[in-house]
Amino acid sequence: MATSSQRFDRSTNHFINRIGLTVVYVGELLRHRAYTRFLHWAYGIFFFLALLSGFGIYMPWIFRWFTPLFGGGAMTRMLHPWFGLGFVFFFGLQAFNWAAAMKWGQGDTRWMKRLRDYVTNRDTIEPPDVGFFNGGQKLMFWEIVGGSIAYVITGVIMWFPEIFGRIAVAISYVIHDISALIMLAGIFIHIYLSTIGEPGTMQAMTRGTVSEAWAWTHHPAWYKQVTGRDPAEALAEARRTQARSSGDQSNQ
Amino acid sequence: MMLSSGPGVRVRWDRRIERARELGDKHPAAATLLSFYEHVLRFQQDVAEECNAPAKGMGCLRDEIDLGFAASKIPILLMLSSKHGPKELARHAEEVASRNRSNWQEILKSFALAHRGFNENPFDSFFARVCLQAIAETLQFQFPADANYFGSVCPACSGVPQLSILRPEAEGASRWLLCSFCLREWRFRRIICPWCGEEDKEKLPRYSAPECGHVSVEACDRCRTYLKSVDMTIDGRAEPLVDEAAMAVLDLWARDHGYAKMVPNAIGF
Amino acid sequence: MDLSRRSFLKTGVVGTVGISALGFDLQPLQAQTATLKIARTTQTRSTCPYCSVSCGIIIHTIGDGAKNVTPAVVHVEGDPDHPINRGTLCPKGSSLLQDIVNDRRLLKPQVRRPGSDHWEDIAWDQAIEEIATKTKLLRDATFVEKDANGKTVNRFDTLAFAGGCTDTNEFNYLVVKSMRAMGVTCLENQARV
Amino acid sequence: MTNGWVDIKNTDMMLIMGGNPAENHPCGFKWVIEAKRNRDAKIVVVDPRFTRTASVADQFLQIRAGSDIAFLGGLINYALANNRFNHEYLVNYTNAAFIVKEGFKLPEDGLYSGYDATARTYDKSTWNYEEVGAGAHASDTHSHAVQSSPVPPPTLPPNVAYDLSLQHPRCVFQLLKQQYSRYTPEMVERITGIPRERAIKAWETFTSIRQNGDMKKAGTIIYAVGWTQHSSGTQTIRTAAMIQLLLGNVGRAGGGVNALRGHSNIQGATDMAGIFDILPGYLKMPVPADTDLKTYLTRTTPKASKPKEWDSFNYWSNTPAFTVSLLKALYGDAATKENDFAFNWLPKIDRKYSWAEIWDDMYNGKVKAMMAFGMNGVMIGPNAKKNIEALKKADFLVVCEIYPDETSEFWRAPGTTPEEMAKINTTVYRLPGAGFAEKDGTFVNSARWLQWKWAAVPPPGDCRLDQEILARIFLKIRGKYQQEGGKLPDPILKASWNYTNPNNPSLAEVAKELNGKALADVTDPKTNTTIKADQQLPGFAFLRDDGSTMSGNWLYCGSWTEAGAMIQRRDPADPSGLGIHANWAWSWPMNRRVMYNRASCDLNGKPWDPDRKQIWWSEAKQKWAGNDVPDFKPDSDPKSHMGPFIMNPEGVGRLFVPIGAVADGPFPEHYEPTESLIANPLHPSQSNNPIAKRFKSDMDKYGTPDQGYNIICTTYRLTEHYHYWTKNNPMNVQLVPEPFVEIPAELADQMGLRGGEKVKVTSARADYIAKAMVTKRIKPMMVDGKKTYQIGIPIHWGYRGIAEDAGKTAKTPANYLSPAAIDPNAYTPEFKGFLVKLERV
Amino acid sequence: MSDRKTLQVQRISGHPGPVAGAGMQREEQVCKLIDTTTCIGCKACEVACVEWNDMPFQPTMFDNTYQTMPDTHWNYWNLIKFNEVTNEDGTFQWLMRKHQCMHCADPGCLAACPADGAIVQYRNGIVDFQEENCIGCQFCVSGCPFNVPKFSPTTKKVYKCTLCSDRVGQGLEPACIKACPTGCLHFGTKSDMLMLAEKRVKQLQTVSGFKEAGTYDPQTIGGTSVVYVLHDASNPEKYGGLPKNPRIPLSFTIWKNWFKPIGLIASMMAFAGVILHYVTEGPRRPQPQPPVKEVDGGEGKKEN
Repeated sequence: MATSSQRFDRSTNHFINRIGLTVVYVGELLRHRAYTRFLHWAYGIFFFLALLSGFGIYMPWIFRWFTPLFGGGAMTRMLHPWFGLGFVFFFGLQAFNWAAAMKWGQGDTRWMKRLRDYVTNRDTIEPPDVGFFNGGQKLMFWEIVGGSIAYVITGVIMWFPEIFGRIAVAISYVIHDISALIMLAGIFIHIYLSTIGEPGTMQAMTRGTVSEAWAWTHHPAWYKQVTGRDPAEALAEARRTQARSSGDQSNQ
Repeated sequence: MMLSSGPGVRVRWDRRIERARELGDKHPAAATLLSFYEHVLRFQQDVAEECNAPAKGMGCLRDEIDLGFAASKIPILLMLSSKHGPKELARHAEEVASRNRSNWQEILKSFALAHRGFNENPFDSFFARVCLQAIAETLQFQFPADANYFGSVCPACSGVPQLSILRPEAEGASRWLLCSFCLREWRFRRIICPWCGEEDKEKLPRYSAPECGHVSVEACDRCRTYLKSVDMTIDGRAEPLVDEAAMAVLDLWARDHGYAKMVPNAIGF
Repeated sequence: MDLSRRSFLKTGVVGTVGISALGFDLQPLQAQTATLKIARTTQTRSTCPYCSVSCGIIIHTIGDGAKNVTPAVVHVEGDPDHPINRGTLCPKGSSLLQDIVNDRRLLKPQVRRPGSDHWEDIAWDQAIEEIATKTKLLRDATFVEKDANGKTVNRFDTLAFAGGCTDTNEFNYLVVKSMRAMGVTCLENQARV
Repeated sequence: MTNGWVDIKNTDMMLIMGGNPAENHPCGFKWVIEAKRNRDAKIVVVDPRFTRTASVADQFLQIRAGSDIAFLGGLINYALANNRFNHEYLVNYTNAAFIVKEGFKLPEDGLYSGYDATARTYDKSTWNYEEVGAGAHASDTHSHAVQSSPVPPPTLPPNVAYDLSLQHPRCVFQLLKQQYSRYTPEMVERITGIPRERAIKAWETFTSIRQNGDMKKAGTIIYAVGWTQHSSGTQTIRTAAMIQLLLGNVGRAGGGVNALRGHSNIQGATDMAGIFDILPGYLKMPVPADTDLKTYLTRTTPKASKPKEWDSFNYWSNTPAFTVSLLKALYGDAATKENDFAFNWLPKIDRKYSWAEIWDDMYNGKVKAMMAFGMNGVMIGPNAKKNIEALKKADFLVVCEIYPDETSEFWRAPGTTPEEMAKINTTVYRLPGAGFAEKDGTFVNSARWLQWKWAAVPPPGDCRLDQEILARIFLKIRGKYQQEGGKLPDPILKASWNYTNPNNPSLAEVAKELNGKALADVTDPKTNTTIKADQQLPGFAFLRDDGSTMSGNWLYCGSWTEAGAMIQRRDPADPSGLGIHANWAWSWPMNRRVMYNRASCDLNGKPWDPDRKQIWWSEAKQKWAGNDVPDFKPDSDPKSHMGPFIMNPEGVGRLFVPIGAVADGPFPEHYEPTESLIANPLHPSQSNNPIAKRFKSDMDKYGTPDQGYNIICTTYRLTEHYHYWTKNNPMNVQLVPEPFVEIPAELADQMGLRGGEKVKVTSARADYIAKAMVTKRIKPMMVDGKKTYQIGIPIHWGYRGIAEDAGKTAKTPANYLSPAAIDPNAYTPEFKGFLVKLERV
Repeated sequence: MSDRKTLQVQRISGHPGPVAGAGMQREEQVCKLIDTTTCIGCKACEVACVEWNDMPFQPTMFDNTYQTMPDTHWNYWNLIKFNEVTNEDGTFQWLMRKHQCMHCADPGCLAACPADGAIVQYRNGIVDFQEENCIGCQFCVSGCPFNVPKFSPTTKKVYKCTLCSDRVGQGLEPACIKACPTGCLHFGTKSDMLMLAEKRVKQLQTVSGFKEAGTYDPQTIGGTSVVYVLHDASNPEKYGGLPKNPRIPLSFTIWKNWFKPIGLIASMMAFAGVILHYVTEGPRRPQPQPPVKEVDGGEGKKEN
């Protein structure tokens, strides 16, 4: 039976999808609905604020210019927990949203094994079993889920040290920082891959649609599932059309 | 806190010089006074360093002073006064310089033995006081401190007190007097006039002003005399001698209100 | 004071107007004296009223007695000259300022009439008048001039007087004089307990 | 104090018992720490609780409240058994060698000779010295039959039999040995609950300064009301005096018996006789039998009573001079030789009018009105509920206070219903008095220093100075007697009140009057100095009994002389280094700082301890000289063997107190407190003090163990609070905010009590509710085989104050609990050591 | 104690730049000596501290002890701790210890504090909180081995005893020192105070029989500017939680000085890696990519 937040999730889901605009042009596929995108950008912003204010406190003698953004050290320390809570709240909703899609399968372990190839662009197209999300994205999702749980626990401890005592605070101090660092690393990769690393991905989260070529290149199983056509065949057919059109250009 | 052996001679005077400069910046109105006083202090420092001859233990400190040595220092002081001092003082410095050496010794002798540390001519007494103070202070360290002496004249040279100091002690402040002749500090009592012994609190007001913070006027309405008091419980780094001189404004205020000081300090206030 | 007064020649003259004794220009200082906000404080030696160590204290009051400004207590410090406490004070002594300046102090005479459940204000003279009348009535009614054996005893033993432990000696003497004059025998004091 | 505060720094050994100076006299305790730090002095503390004094002590013994005499008796026994005394001091400076009359019986069975069970009094004629040649005829014949005509009270024989070898079976020394032979360590353990080896260790430590009579060191005893507030409190203090005499500590720098008075002017209040049984200067109050001045003087002026060869100054022989001078001060010109110096205007007392008796009389309707100037009767108690009921029966009550107090608001004490309030017909006048900083005058501290203090600010609001209030009331009464006459108006009309401002007498003038002045030229034969009329007298040697001098208090003669106000002197110098400070203010008598300092020298006038020379006999000047004023006849050569105790008729210290100077016996005997757990192990038949007075009113009930009151309770003060004043000061309320009850941890465990829980303490009279402070500082004790617990209650909270008004306390004053049983000599109620029940609220 | 120079900073919390006095040998470290063996717990020093620092009256609760309050508070910096202790040999002691900031040579609070300039250590040993720089993160509360600093809910800042840095700067001694009636508090240079402590300890050992008496100046935090004379220095815990070997929690020292920077660099590696990947491998465009146009001079992108 869905938990209360899931019920809340479903109702807002419909509400936002109704008012959100998702236009799918021909040759595009619907990737993320308005509600997902809304959540993504919500926790994105909160994450970014929490990150900046957190690192302002983390090593202020390096990030001294971060704290003025929030109105000085004390304001930063005061706001940081709320940004963190905002991030965890919206990400929590997204977690329900994507819980199913993010289930870890063998494909993902296999994907992880051939991570080296993925990085070095050796294959032009993802292996056929890459579904809606590939292994890296799932790994990152669960890493963030784990991280936010760590954030909530250690964060609250550090927020009310007089309740939890000195040892708990000392430990949570360390855990909080480690998970932040991991997430920092993760976010770099995430931003890279979703922008310049894999062109055409950005629009998935902005307009909610992706080009079919992108789909069969990066998520063949998902492409097959949505369009019913075989991605490899679609790729070959696209190459053919491309060769024809380039041929016309070269000989003009 | 008795400076029994006292920190080294040089350090003691250095502190006063530093303090004079510091107060000079803080109190522009007294800047000219203090810059001159700085020169005087430097002169006294040199004299003091040179003359730490052991006292021959002949009883009264004033007989111990080597007037010859003192007289030999007068020219330096005269040159210093004419160069840095105010016009009046400069004029007198030249006039004194023209007199012969025995006359200087004469002035010093009359000043030293006068017991009240002052004679009619403010300039002669200035030269004598400044010169003898440095010598007398090094001598007075050799006189033992008597914890039970609460008299109103200096236990070492029976000189007249120049100023009073409130030193922190437990939840209050104990009162010390500083001798105008040999700069010795000795423990005294509170709420009593050092001159006429008046003890009625209504006749012993204490006038202080926020601008002068830790220096205030301890007056006596019976003999109309006053002393300036340096309160070390407010500023622990004060140098009594210099802080008292710096707050010359209080002397003027006191004079306007009919109080008189028993002996002027080194710079004539 | 072994300082012979006659030997003193008071200087009085710090310098003529404008320049000081040594010729310093007084103009800047003169200006400053005009702006000085001088406050006159009086230091009063007193004894802490609490225990019998009799710690010496010095009470600083600000206010020029002449201009009938009621002096205000600004500071209470230990008296370092006092041989017993040498300037130290205990937690009660060092918070004496709160005992002198305390908003719970009774400030006007009050009376509680028989059967009433509240205090009423009363003028001093009225209070003194009533007390004196009641005392005289009581004394005349119950005065014992001679006892059972015919000896003169002059006792007025129906009025009790309870003296406090921080009343001064002189007040206690006035109590003894006035009460014994009236023949009071029930004279007691905190010294008893 | 026989010595003084600063003198404590000279001591080598301290017994602090019946007092808690670290908490109640912190700045005075500095000198105890000074002695500990600079002279390696040892501190032995004996107290029912482990107090802050005990925390810095070398030895602490927890004692059952009310059994002090047993412990001290054991100490005397130990000292005598181990030869811990100096023979020369003992024989020459105490009455150890005097022989006691035939017929005197030691209290083996709890009673001295001459006890009359029905009247509960003693016939003290047997408590006397034996007169030389007494065998031939009994000097004063008297019959044991009930005296119909008043028999003259027994007097001391002028010529006392003595035995310097101290072997005579009836000499005081042997009687002392016999009396305290019963206080064996085992008996002391049974009574006090102190394990015997710890008691012996403490005795050994304290008497170690007098190892085989060596007189170099000095030890002092420091005590406070912990000893006084018992039903045999005076005897406890007598035991301490006897110990110090036995050990030769009296008169020595760092010795003596130092009583820590509780308040700033308690010593002054007793000197000025604000109490019923004396006149200023400790002169006796006249009794109906004193038909005229002469009979009064013969009764109250002692005659010397000493061995023939010795000499005794017997300074009380000047009582006539003191008395007449006092009468001249009280009544001025109206006191003439013809009317016996107005002697008969003084009231004569035929019974006790002490504090507890006054409240008893008011409760029984005899006392109709009360004026309370600075004394909070309802809070002080004892049995404070009875005081409230008593006040309800009074006609009028005048209270002069600076804070709203419990006495002035007895009519709305907690638990008074509106109907009851309507039925209370007492008129209560609450007059706003002046605080300490608003009035000048003299305070006398424990060390007998009279110190003038100056007023700093005028009284606030509509407050008036206390003396002005009193003066206006008295003068208004005088005015009424002038107009309407009345019963014996003369004393009121003629009392000398000629101050410049009668309505507000200047305390300086009163202080001068206390010092006294010559009314006619007076010459002192020895020094043939003459004091002109109207001049202040320099000392009480000038007082005369012919009415040519007057002095409000002979003890203070010399405090405000022609040379000015000695009490205003503030010169801190102390050349001797012994803490004498002779020029700081003035200490009575005659600015003497350590009393009996003649005893600090041996027989030929040489100080026992050359390092601490107080006074010495200077052969050259044929006079006693020294750093302190000699407490002696200045020109009496040591060879004349004049005793150092000039106030005693014997001239020497009293180990044995003859003819009832102390009502309950020449030697202190341990008696159980009024409410006690056990029967007195020494003499079960006579368990309590036979002549300690109890009260019979229906509100005076006394608890017994079988009624369930099986816990001993004591009351005490804290450092952070001063009686009932500082509950109005925010700072002190912050330091200790609420009342509490100190409960031993074992007792709390038994009751399943945790710290902070509310508990109810019930005595036979009332109950007290406060939070429990469970502490390990009070341990259970085995008293005579019974496991006993003691609890302690601080007294500082009533029903008006910052915490009280905020509703944070149960508004039950501590002295609701205390019993109204009083000491036969000092009439002090038994605040420390009564029985209570303890239960959880 | 005429300390000519005003307070000179030696170490600042969370401060990037160089600190003027860093590493300088402290020529005269001030020190407060507390002789717990002659302290009678009279709280005069508590009153003096409250009065000098104008702390507001605050309602306190009875708490089964003579102690004014359970622990120091944000506006109550100096507190006498009362401890009823039964020793192994059965002797009973009522130990009173004046509890306040120990002004450690190597302060845990300063090590833990992330804010720049919130905690300053002067060359004379005083560790002072600068209220305006404090961000209220309470890391110092858990960093302090003596649990002294306290957080104020109203001003959201942390406060503690400043050893009267304002008075010492003016050449006076701290307010609590002057208030002690039995003279068991002393103030001066550390060498003098240690000498005085040694003298008292010798007297305790010989005369008063406290064999274990000693001075408490824990070297595990480099010694402190507040030194105790204890009856029993072998186990100071019985004085109300005075740690025997106070140490800054490991997580602060090692973590803050070593792992934090390394951690940051590690995460920056990801950023570098990403850029490296973009430069070397280039983006992963959806297939088929448009053919690459030949441009003379520029080496062509590797075609895949």
